[in-house]
Amino acid sequence: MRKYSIFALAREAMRQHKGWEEQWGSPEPKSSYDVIIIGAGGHGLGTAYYLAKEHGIKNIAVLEKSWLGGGNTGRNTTVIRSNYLYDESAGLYNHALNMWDNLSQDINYNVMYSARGVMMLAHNVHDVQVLKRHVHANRLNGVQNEWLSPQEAKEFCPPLNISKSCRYPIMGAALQRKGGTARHDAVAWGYARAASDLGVDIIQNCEVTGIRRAADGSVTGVETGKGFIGAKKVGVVAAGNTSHIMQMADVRMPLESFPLQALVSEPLKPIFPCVVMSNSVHTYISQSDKGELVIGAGTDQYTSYAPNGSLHITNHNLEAICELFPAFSRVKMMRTWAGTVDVTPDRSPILAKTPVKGLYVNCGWGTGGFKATPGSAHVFAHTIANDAPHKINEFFTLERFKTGRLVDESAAAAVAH
Amino acid sequence: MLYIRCPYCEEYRPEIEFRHAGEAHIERPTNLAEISADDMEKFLFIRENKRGIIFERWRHIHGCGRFFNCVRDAVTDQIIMTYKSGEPKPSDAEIEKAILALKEEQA
Amino acid sequence: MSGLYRIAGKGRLTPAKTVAFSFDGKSYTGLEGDTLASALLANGVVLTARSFKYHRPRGTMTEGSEEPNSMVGVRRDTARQQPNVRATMQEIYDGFQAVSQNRWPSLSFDIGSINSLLSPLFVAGFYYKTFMWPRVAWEKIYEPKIRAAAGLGLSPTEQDPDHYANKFAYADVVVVGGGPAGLSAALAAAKQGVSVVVCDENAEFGGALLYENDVEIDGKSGYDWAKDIEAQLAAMDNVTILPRTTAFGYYAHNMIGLCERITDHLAVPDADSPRERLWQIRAKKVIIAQGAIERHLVFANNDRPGIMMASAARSYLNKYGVAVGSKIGVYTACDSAYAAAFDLKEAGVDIPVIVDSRTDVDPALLERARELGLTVQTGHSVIDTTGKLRISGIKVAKNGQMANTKYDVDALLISGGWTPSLHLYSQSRAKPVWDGDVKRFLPENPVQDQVSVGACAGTDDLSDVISDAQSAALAAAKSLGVKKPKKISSPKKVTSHYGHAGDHIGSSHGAGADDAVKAFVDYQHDVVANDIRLAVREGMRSIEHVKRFTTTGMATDQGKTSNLHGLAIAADGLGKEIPQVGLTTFRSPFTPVSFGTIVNHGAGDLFDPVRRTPMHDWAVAQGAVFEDVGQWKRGWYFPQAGEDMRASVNRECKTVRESAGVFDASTLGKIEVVGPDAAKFLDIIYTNAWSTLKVGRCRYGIMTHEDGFIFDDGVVGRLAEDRFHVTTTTGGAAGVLNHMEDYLQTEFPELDVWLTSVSEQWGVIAVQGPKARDIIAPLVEGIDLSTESMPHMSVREGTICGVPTRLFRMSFTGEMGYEINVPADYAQSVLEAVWTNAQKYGACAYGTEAMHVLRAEKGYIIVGQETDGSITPHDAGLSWAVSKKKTDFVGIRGLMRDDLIAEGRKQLVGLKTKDPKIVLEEGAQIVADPNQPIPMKMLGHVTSSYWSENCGHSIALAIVEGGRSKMGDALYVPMLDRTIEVEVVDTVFVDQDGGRLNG
Amino acid sequence: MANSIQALRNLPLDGRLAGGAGVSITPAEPMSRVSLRVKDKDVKAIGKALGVALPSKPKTSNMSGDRASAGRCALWIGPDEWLVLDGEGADIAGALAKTKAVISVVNISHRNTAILLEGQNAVDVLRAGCPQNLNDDVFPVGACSRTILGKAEVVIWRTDEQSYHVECWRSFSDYVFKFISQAAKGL
Ligand SMILES: Cc1cc2nc3c(=O)[nH]c(=O)nc-3n(C[C@H](O)[C@H](O)[C@H](O)COP(=O)(O)OP(=O)(O)OC[C@H]3O[C@@H](n4cnc5c(N)ncnc54)[C@H](O)[C@@H]3O)c2cc1C
Ligand SMILES: NC(=O)c1ccc[n+]([C@@H]2O[C@H](COP(=O)([O-])OP(=O)(O)OC[C@H]3O[C@@H](n4cnc5c(N)ncnc54)[C@H](O)[C@@H]3O)[C@@H](O)[C@H]2O)c1
Ligand SMILES: Cc1cc2nc3c(=O)[nH]c(=O)nc-3n(C[C@H](O)[C@H](O)[C@H](O)COP(=O)(O)O)c2cc1C
Ligand SMILES: [Zn+2]
Repeated sequence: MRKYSIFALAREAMRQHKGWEEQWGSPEPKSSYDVIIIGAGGHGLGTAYYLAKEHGIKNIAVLEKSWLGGGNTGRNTTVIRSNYLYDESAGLYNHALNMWDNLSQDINYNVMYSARGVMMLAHNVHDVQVLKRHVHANRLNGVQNEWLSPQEAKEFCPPLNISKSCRYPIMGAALQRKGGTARHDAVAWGYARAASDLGVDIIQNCEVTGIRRAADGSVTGVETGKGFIGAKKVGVVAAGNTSHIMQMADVRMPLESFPLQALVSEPLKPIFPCVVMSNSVHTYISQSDKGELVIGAGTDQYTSYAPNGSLHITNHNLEAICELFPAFSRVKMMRTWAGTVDVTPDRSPILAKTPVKGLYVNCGWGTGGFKATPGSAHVFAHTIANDAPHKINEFFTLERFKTGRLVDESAAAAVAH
Repeated sequence: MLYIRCPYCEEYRPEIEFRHAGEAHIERPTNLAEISADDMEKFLFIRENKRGIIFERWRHIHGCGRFFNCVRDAVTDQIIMTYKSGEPKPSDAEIEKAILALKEEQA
Repeated sequence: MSGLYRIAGKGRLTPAKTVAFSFDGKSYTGLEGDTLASALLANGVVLTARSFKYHRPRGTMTEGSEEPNSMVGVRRDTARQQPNVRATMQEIYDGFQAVSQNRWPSLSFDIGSINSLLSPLFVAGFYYKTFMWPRVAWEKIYEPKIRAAAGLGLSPTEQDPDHYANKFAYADVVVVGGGPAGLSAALAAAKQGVSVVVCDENAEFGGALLYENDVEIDGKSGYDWAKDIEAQLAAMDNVTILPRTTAFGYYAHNMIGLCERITDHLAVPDADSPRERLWQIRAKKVIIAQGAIERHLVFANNDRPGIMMASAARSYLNKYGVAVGSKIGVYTACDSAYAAAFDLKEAGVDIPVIVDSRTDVDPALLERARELGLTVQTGHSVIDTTGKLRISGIKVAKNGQMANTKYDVDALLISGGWTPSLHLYSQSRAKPVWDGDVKRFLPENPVQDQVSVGACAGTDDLSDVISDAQSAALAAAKSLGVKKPKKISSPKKVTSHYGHAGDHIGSSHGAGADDAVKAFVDYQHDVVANDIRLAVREGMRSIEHVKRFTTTGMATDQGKTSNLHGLAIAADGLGKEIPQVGLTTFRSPFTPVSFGTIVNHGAGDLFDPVRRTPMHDWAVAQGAVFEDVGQWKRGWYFPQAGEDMRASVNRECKTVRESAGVFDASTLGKIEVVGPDAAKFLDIIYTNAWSTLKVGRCRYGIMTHEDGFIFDDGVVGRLAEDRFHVTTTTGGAAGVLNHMEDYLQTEFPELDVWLTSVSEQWGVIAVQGPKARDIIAPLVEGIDLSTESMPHMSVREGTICGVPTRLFRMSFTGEMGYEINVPADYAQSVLEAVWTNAQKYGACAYGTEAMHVLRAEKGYIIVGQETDGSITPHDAGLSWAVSKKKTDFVGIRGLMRDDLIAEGRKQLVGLKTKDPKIVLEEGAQIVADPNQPIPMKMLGHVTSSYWSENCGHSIALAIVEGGRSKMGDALYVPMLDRTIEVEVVDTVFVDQDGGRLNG
Repeated sequence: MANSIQALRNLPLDGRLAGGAGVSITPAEPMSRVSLRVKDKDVKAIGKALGVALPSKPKTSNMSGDRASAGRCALWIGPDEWLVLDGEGADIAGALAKTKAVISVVNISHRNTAILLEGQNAVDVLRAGCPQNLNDDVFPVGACSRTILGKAEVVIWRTDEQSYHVECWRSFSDYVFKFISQAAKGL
């Protein structure tokens, strides 16, 4: 694979960029693989990459029913942070955060990770208690997170309205400076290119329609739109569609799929320096490198696989934005869209073996899995390769729903994303 | 905003009058205290989450206040029928009939 | 004079009605009815903008909402600054001011255009390939640079002074678009008596007929015919006509979102008038008549100011009387451009050449061109253009050859044919269908109650457009139950001279894969044909990848004029047919919509209801500082002169224990549970038992979900065998009622019991402290307040100050106390009477903070503070409140799950700091060994922590692993700057044996 | 011990007034109100005892007098739920004290308060925040429904061609009044 660099770019500029290779191949599926990953989102592609790179497995396919990166990886608001409360989550998300640092260099693809800081606002005494609990727990877990007074918050993010007269005045904020954003598409493309380079077959437009199992129950391969493909191991990394796929192996999941919306404004000159999230007022916002305000909303209340979302959800979301940033009332929304997110009862992911031999699942990231992409892919690859979890993901099992040993970030009144 | 027929109000009403209440027809065991860990997990957490026709509960919370059930296509969001809580789960045939009727209505 | 390029006798504006406006600080004169674009063109101002990436000089391309280039900032005053306004849609008024965007220092001299020189580097997706080395440079240099270059317009920075409105509406038929199709459909439907809403995004109805001068319908000009229909519609009661109203979204279950622009075109808007109104219309039938959008042609340097769509130029001439140049070339692949050339020629404008890339052109057109003395070059293409800030010439070559002829022009009209607008059709989740014969995607498979008519449905012939629209309306009326539809007469004679045949999709001659030229596909985002080819070469085989890699179609125009070209070039690169590659997804909004409009009434005061208790004014009079608890305003503390929060709270806490305090507890949720099975029902809902509770007594109860975790608590009083008064937490009120209704309606419908929220029926005055009885006694009638008759945890009905009361003897402070429930409207008055008595005993008013301290001194939990959704009653030390006898209650099985009965769970304990003066921080974490390395093993956290004036030391509650077995142990709370040693103690700090409760 | 202090009533919207073109907005006088729950079989008898028949068709109401403020009114809220109002402030529960039927009567006279809208544009003011269909054919005179207005739950009752009675909970009345007042501006 040709290395990407400013020199390569300059060289290509002189010949009208005719020399670039395909970033990833488009092979026909082989008859069988050592590992098949279902779902070419960031987590799936990353899993394939680490399986090939760190576990020496060369015979891997990623099957994608549509175009790679077109699932939630391609529709998320790209907030990256790791200041989760519980040890288990902090470990997982911080593993990811540390990986973001060098991801561009590792995969030789600029994913534009931007550590511009993620600030979470407290609007009442309860918010203060909860966010401070996070700040303290994070510090002792080695996760960066600090407490800001309203004035400090305003300095960090000048558009913020810290007047006492607003409906829910800002009483402080928790700031993770290393939090930020990344270019979501580039994450999928970069992993695809790097995986492809290591020999991984990425097969798009190839929907998995069945999971074939041997008499002993173990996985032998998958049925697809392109016929049967054999596999020793299958990793399901299909976000909103996980229940549907696991059902093919008779595994029923503690998941529900909801439409989750986002929108972008028209592009504006730089006005918003960081990421701001508010749990009480229900919104979050950042400004992309192209200039649009990228704004995330909540889910619709009902389960659905239609990635659309309703106008009243947009309304609720923008109310919050205009309350926090009244000047944005005259800014216009340019495009809205939605994804289908898979939500577990405790809002924590499942990264685990399943009761079916050879079948692994990585799901339940709900409204906030983009930030975890490198970490999740990394430990999931470990889990598949070793048929045992990495220390970092050993809590994120399916069994926890039986024992009640939940990692309940939402119950701890944490925020999404 | 969906438009949902409340079987008690006998009328379509806008979604924001309603509160979604999860999957329908998950029975609460009468001997709840005695069920196995597996069954408890199923009862609490395991959901169909089907990519297709689903059964769900709604409450007309800002209307008549009643809980009721709804059959919806989770891919198109089309509502196929709603019925009062306590009424039996409609059969496949009944659902098919309802879908046909809706198609005719639109044509 | 309203501009040199205004042609006398042309257009429909009134020459006498001039308006003064400015652009980039320079003053101009325009006419009433002008858009900014038409007024600038009339004044010969062609350069209006700079492109996004390369800062290329750009001018107006279109005459409508699809405009990709002419985006300006509009300013009414310092707060009313509007970025990214389409000059083509903005009407001007006297005093109107606009500025150009994305340029520095000026539009004609823009430093940013240096990017254009670097464009060989700045190809699609270049940033993914570079800026990675050295690693720190990304954060320090590259990223800040990239970010600084972002954006088009300037964000407003002041609070928006305007307000916005909303309307929920229900209509039988909603018609989107007011061209001949929309107007015909609306009238035909309206005549059947059904309710009709018809909207058009433009200021005037008429659509294409506003500029198609060649149309005649039953002897009237197309324009007059349209005006006539509009007048008929306006006169009908069942019709709502909405000009300047964009249908921006088509949502589930036939809901359409409209944005009505009410004041942006007015010089002096009515102060009361909303700026814009959101309409959320539920339609029984939607008739989409969006029309079609003209495409440009993709050739080298096709973006110079002065290049525009042929139909736009025709529009500027026929609507506004403006010639878009004085020497205008035409380059087309479509018949309709000829009409523009002919109209301009007839108006006296020089048309040096018409270049038609087709070889096979309608002879009638060529004949007419000859009559007018025009040169037509068929089988030729424009392969390049010249000019800096305005086009100055074109190079015309025979197709397939590069040898060319130059023509001097100051404008170039282009047309690559027409794209039916499928935006709303697609938003309704229907799939466009490719028709290979006409090379169009068409709206053939509606999935909601919807039909498309007119140009957006691919109907070309105007009389077909009208009759199709009428039949669609009749069919709609029929399906709405109109039994005997009224006959609608179709026009007898419809003539229009120029059709819309002919098209070119994809790059044109001279802009092929091997041509190193800038042939723009997406103007606003500076995407050229070669960017798309590059994307394909790099393995982007899905059109969705091509879109995201090149950003084509992702600008504010969402690719209205360009998407099909992008698709065709990609398809060509992939060696596939257009339908195999397919369109990207159309999404709402059709054109950008202000946040304010979406928010409408939900701004400012109405963002969220502020709930105040019936005694709020009393608290204000007592100098309360309030805190937000959910939507409620609650008195937080009541400082007296010179007191800060801490001093105030200390005094309040002390006074309550020494004398008494008065507290507004009205926000607590209250539910009246009535019916013979009431106790049975509560037995299910709470973990503890209720059947055993005697009438006149009350009890504290805990509620869990089925998972066994605490979700609410409160005191319940039994008023009669069949009547309970349940209280909930303030925040939990709605959730608890919903939870109870759920169980009652769906799990235990056989029980005879009903639930009614009475949270707001009763104002609640808590009087707590040793003097509580003395304070209230003089006011109470019909209740014996003695402890023998009315002990702790009892409830009585009687009167206070002559009004009915439900009087609870209970305590959340550990003192003897009462909660006086009175009908809300009386609460303030009763409280004033209580307060008058209270003062005699030196009692105080206390707020939520003192309440929190007092209850913590007693070890009482607050749900949501000591608990967080992962705490069982056992964890919270409330095992006594979990019945061991009941065979069922909500949570019974959940509580038995492995992890919930495991050893080492976190448990509620008290903490005392070694240094009694230190008040721990709530949320602080607790460890056994403060010297261990990070990550540390955390045992739990501080849930509540206060200075206790009554104890003379700080107190805290905490959730700690195995806490109850650690009594007396030393633990540590590591803070940023120090480590605090604490001792694990019992949760009760004051009055361990509870003697004070009995007074 | 007896006392001579007699508590006074403070109405939540006392003294408020608003309006716009074609609509006047006023707080209603206090009324007595109960939330009444009755099983199917007892509906007739309870209606008799009340002096106003309990409507059994969804979204309908009955009045004993000719005006809402005059007599007793019963509004269908749910299949076993009625909002009973008495414009004269009479004791509604008292009328039902003797019934043998298993019912629930809960006094909510102070929980709710009402705002009256009057005029040709009254319905358009409501449309600014009420997502329900208020068109004449589906919401005729006499129609009533619990629904939403902006962010508050309300009961809307059409008492005349151009008159609407809007009930809400006491603490939401400030919000509802402000909402209605703003919506009445620049219709
Ligand atoms: C609007 C929105 C905003 C969000 N904001 C944030 C945020 O700010 N920060 C954050 O951290 N997270 C955010 N998230 C969540 C985040 O996007 C996801 O958690 C994450 O991208 C999931 O990645 P994935 O690779 O697991 O799934 P996906 O990217 O969804 O990939 C799953 C893939 O599986 C494929 N697939 C499904 N079924 C099949 C089948 N049968 N056969 C073959 N392939 C199949 C799908 O087509 C898809 O490409 C947001 C999500 C949304 C929708
Ligand atoms: N067949 C073609 O390809 C073609 C091309 C160009 C013009 N025409 C001409 O168009 C006419 C056909 O009539 P028609 O009524 O179908 O089209 P039209 O273009 O006359 O009218 C469509 C109208 O809908 C408006 N509109 C589009 N989207 C909207 C939205 N989201 N919200 C509000 N308004 C919106 C447009 O601004 C326009 O005024 C004929 O006069 C015909 O000559 C046809
Ligand atoms: C962070 C982010 C930024 C985006 N910016 C833009 C944008 O500038 N312009 C645009 O048209 N769409 C933008 N989109 C939305 C995409 O066009 C698209 O709607 C989204 O990927 C979902 O795909 P779909 O609409 O094709 O279903 C953005 C999406 C994301 C996640
Ligand atoms: Zn109902």
